[in-house]
Amino acid sequence: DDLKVALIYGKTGPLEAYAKQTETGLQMGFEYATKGTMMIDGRKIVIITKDDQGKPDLSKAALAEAYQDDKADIAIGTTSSAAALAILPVAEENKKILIVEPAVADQITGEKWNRYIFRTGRNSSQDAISNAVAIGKQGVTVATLAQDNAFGRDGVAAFRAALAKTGATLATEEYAPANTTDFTAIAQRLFDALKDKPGRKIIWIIWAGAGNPPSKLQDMDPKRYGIELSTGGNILPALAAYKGMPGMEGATYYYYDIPKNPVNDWLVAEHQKRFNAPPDFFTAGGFAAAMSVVAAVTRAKSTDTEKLITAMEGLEFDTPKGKMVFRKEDHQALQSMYHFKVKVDPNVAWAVLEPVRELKIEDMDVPVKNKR
Amino acid sequence: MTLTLETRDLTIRFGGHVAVNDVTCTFRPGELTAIVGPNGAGKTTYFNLISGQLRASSGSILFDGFDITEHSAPLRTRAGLGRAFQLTNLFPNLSVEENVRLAVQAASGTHYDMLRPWMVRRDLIARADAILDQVALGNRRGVTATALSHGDQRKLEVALMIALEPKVFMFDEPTAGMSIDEVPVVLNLIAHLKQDKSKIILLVEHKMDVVRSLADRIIVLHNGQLVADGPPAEVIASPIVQEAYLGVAPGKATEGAA
Amino acid sequence: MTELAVTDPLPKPKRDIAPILLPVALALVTIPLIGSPSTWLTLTAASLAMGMMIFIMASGLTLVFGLMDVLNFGHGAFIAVGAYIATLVFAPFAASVQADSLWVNLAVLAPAALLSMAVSGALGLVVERVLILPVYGQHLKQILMTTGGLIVAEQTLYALWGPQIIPMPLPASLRGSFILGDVAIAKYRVLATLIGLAVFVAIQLVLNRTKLGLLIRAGVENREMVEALGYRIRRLFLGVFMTGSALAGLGGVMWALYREQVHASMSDELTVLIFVVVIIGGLGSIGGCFIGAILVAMVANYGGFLVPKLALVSNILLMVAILMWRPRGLYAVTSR
Amino acid sequence: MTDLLKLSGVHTHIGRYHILQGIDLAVPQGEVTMLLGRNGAGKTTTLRTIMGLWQASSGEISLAGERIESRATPDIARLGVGYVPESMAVFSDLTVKENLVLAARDGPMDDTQLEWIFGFFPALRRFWLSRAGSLSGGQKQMLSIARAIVEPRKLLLIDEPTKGLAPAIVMALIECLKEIKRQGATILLVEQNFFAARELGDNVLVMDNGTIVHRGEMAALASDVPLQERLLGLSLEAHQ
Amino acid sequence: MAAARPLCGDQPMMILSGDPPRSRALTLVLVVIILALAATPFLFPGAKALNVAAKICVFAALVASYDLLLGYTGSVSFAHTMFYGIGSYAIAIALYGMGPNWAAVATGIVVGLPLAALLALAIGLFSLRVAAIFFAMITLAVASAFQVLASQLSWLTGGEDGRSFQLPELLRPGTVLVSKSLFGFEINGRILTFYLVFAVSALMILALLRVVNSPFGRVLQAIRENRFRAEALGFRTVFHLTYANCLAALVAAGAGVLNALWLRYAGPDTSLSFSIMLDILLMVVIGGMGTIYGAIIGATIFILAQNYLQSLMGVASKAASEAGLPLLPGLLHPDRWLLWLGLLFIASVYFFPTGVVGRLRNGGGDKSADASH
Ligand SMILES: Nc1ncnc2c1ncn2[C@@H]1O[C@H](COP(=O)(O)OP(=O)(O)OP(=O)(O)O)[C@@H](O)[C@H]1O
Ligand SMILES: Nc1ncnc2c1ncn2[C@@H]1O[C@H](COP(=O)(O)OP(=O)(O)OP(=O)(O)O)[C@@H](O)[C@H]1O
Ligand SMILES: [Mg+2]
Ligand SMILES: [Mg+2]
Repeated sequence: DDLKVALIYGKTGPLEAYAKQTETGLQMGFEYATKGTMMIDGRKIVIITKDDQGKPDLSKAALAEAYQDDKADIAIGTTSSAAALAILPVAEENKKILIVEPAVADQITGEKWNRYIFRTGRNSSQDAISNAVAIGKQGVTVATLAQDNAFGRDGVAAFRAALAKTGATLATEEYAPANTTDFTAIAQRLFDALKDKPGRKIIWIIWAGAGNPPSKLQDMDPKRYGIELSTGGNILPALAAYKGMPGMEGATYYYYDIPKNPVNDWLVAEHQKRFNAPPDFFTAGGFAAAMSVVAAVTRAKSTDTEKLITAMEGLEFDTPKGKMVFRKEDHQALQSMYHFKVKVDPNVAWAVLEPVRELKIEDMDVPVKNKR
Repeated sequence: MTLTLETRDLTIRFGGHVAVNDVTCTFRPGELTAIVGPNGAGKTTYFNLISGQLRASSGSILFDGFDITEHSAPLRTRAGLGRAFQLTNLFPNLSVEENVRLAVQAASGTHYDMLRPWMVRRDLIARADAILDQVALGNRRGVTATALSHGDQRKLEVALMIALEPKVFMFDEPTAGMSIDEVPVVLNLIAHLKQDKSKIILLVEHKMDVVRSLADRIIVLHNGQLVADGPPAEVIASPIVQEAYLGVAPGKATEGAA
Repeated sequence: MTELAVTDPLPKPKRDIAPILLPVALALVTIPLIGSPSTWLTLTAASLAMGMMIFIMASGLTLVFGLMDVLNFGHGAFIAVGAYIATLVFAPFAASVQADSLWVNLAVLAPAALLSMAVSGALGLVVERVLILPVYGQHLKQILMTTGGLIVAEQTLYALWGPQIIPMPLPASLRGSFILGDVAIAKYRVLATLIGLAVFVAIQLVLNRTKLGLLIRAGVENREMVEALGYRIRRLFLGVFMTGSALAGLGGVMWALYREQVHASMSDELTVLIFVVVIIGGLGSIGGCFIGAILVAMVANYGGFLVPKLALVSNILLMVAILMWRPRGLYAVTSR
Repeated sequence: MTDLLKLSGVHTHIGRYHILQGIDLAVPQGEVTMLLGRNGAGKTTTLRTIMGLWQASSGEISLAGERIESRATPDIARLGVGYVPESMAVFSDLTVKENLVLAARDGPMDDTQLEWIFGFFPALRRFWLSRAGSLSGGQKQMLSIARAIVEPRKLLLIDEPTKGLAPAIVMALIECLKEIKRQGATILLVEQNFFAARELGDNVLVMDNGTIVHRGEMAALASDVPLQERLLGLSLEAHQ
Repeated sequence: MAAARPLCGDQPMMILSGDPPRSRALTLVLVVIILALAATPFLFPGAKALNVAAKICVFAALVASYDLLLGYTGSVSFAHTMFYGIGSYAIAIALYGMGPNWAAVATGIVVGLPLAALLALAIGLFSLRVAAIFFAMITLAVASAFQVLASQLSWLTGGEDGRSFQLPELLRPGTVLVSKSLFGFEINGRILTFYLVFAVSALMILALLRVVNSPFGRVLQAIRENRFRAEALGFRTVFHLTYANCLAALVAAGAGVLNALWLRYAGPDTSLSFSIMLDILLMVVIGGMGTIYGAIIGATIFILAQNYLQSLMGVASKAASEAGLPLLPGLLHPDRWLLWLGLLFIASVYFFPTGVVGRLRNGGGDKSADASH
């Protein structure tokens, strides 16, 4: 019989652009992992897609349907963190594996985790820690700007903890509403907090969605106070806005030109060929999820849930980002992140991220937050 | 003690314009008082002050011995002040019957009853139908109020007030725009109400023949002020009415102006 | 007539300037609170510019909403369409956009803005004919129609341009700020302020120097009677609606340049803000809308600096405060 | 005298109601034609149909030889028709001045014309800058009439203008309309006030149930009590 | 022409408060919907069908409560989802905090419903001060502020992520009440929950039907038509409107409770978002405003479309592209289903100005349509 993999994602609605990337990545990942046959152990891989519009209730319904009505063996999803958190209990009720991709909330592999949950996507802590490791040094003073919600506050908390270990000092934390459009006031506060500090001064920004605060801050000319900006990576369309900030440093989850490995080479070439564009953040994520499924089923030689769990705990698998490992404790895939520096190339529509160094799994101390 | 309605130094200002100016007057039951005066004299405004659509700038209104100056319009209606409007003011998309039924319901004190279906109150429906027959609208029950011709709307307006069973009736030009064969219907109705000597009836009317045939007393408003008060014959003959209102030189016959 | 008759005209009612003083007072009060004059100036200048951008987007809505009594929940669609059209113009002229000369930049910017206005105006024509015409005077149906229209427009944009965010780089010469001592005033904001002022003055002139404003207000109250006086009110309403749409298109270009990105549902973040401004201003009052927009921006900026937590609900608080003071908004044009 | 306005076989439906059931009438140039009838007879509907505010479902309407039954209201108004609706329809958000500014379609208001109007309706001068919505009932009626006569019109359709007016103003209105007639305008006037009708009318049409049941000279009707009783349900003299 | 007066003597009709569907077609449609809903667990087994049916029940009640405001008092409120959300959150927070027991359910209800009513009272009193036309926008602004608040108080509400929780033992899917061997159908806690939702929704709708057909309900209509006149008749419209607002809020919160129980989750997207508000609006209008019955029909049509339109479109799109038709495959692509939703908004105004109920009542050959509507 077929091996049914359900993909739950926010294909329509605000997260449409992300969801499309995940789907492409997943498809290509299976192709790559099965060498184009779409077969594992003689079973044909069938992908069932379900749109949850990024809404938790629809997401719950979709996952229940996938497990019960469509008899999916493994589910992957979903785009929105809120939706992903809502569907965790559904996996538990149905006693089926759910691979979370690309939702980032820490709680998924933290307090809301259950043993059926694995995650190939990075979590907020990984993002924040990689950035802290990239920019933190003795003598550096950092101020943070984040969205005033759980995402921003958790991110800053993880960043703060990681930064402390690097010897840098944290001057202030500023939070602005997620729907802020005018950053003048908050920028003034940040400048006031930093301008009289000695040494290297950095404003680190963690912001998801619209708003583009780095560019707004840049326009207010922080250089006159010797202040630099830093932020994490983003999807390619959003990188266009980084063009105004040449030389900016930070750490990113993925940028197609950085990882050097055969999987990524294939992905970039093939994606370019098919879509005339390089792969993006969530393409890599979807790809990794597919790779993990194939690796898991191959190792477990079955889709029985218990066997899969045993096989997947500690499982190592290849992805466009190199090797990932499902950590035994919380099923979070540990993975490399990339310290980058922005370069402007007039021939590229977005800002190019040049690698500074790869932050390997060992470089980052990602805390385990769940209770087993 | 008999029912009285009294205004004391009642005044309202709109910006620099004093629409009702220090009007002191007492109305007694069994007496139909006609209020006349030129356009813009303040008649309708005076009614609005009494029935609570407007708040007085100064002065007070006493009804049945109580000071009601600060009461809201619904409270005054409940106290027994009934009002028909000069510019027709109905529930446009409800049926004629429903318009009246609502007024009957209000009079019966059924305001917040949400436990019974309205149809169970057949008494209310029957009373509404009776009133419609009284104003000769019985055959138009199911029509929506907007579809009535102007004259019929005026009658419905009157019907609403009657349905309220008030102690004070305030008619504001009830026959304006009504065709001559219909006018008697309303006049007879008012005459009929007059027979109940416990009611106070106030009537604003520009048709002098109507005023003459119904009024026991006339008061004249002019520029917001009360300028004359007395028996009809006397007031109509006074120079101020002749000149400022009827528009004829003093001494001339009044027959011309209808 | 008798001596009792008074016929001299009543005096003209006094001009109401309290709302104009409001932003001024607000600005003055915050000086000591903020302390540093340079910070205060930076914030104030930023607020004015932000206010102008909001004004441009809200003015179309207040015209349509206040004067024609049409609740256009689809206003945001015109904003998005305007922005997308501008990207079309920008794409082939990317080099000119990135050239470091103000005049070269403006030579692309101005036609882009005009084209956006033309296209969103034309779209306004279609929308008025198809969606608004059957439902004049019926608020609920207007809400449904225009909401439906908004969804359709957004989805069509998705279908045509795809779901991804399209970057809209700010022309090189408009990047950065004028730095005067410690005061930073973003260059783009100066341009926005100028355009906002121009729009304001133009609308005021047209409404006050012609019968247009009167006609529209009269038409809202009694369309039949205006027609019976010999005016082709339908055409006029169409014109107003198209103007409102075109202004939204202009606002869309301005906003897209400010955010440096374009997205089909980019107006979602603006809807409540724009409504708040329109309410604060009083229905249909361009002057009120202008002051309202500045107030909203000021409260956001001063509030954001002094008490950042407040920024979350500053709009709502401002609205409640204004409505407590004037239940019909700053300038109540109509008694509806 | 030629007929300025002619209706023949006009039927009007409102929703599913058949209101006008074949109206034939003619309004002679330069004269005042009265349209009388009981409440609900269809007088207002007739005026509205002429104005194009209701669409005639069949029949012909011609104004000065031009067919107008399928024209839009603004076009009919531009042919020189002034209309005073039954409901007065003043623009209550606008001031008295602004109401008149709009009514003067073809340009700025003529001061002498205004003074002439103020002579009849002094209240309009006093409330010149006040909201029309705050006027008294009678004052609104005055404004509505003033709107129709602020510029010269070929044909005036006036629906119950004396309703709510004080006797002195009724007199003034009668004078005013007489003067307008002298200036050459044609008037079709719906009126319940028989005194005014008798003073002003040259011709009379009586309607009942959506048809014209009588046409003739006003003077003839005024002196024929039995005819009045038959047509209008009541003797006018008895009522007055 | 005599007024149409529905028979009111026969007692069975009194459960419908003397306001029967008044059209044979409409009656038929309603009966089919209600029977289908009642029999869903047996007729259409599977997670999806049951979900859809439960959602229809919850929304029918929610939409009916909105109809009380929109159809009967004429006020357009955008804060209705806020009350719905309060009900949802109250249950979610109680069960999350106190654990999966009945005391928590009771606490949620006892706290949530009065809270919703109180808030409705506050909004009502505030908006009475301001111009009526602002009501829609003020409620919109208040609702958006509430949304911000809900996402800010994340220690209580779970922020953007919302709260997932467990139900009391009896209602859990794992609880088997009647095993499959008995009837060939398994009756478990989930199905019991479904019938709970069904029954409570039905009760709320019947209660609303009673309210709108009571003398009180008729006054609401009068206020909608002419508030000024209603005051002059002696009705204190402020109280009437406030009561109506509070009642609608109560029922909405009740629907929220049911929704949270069914989903075992409450969060901003599921219960507070503006798009749900629009869905509600559309359901009222499709069904027919001011009829209450319209709520049932509107909710059914809309939710069926929402859940099956996408897959239907997929089929249609494929068929169209195989048939080689131009353009159509793109427009019918499942991702574009929102486009069709938008068109539905527009079409409903064009073709169903009085809603399905209005259509069926007038077009169904039933001439006794109430002239007062
Ligand atoms: N809300 C208001 N604002 C300003 N002025 C007002 C207002 N209401 C009434 N007025 C003025 O007060 C005066 C009195 O108006 P009122 O309606 O009482 O007159 P009236 O005696 O009833 O006249 P009519 O016989 O024409 O109906 C009028 O001149 C009117 O313009
Ligand atoms: N909008 C409408 N819908 C349905 N019927 C209407 C509508 N308007 C008027 N009618 C009906 O048409 C008939 C004629 O009305 P119309 O207003 O023309 O009468 P009228 O002669 O002007 O009466 P009045 O002297 O009372 O003003 C009346 O029976 C009326 O009920
Ligand atoms: Mg009056
Ligand atoms: Mg009439």
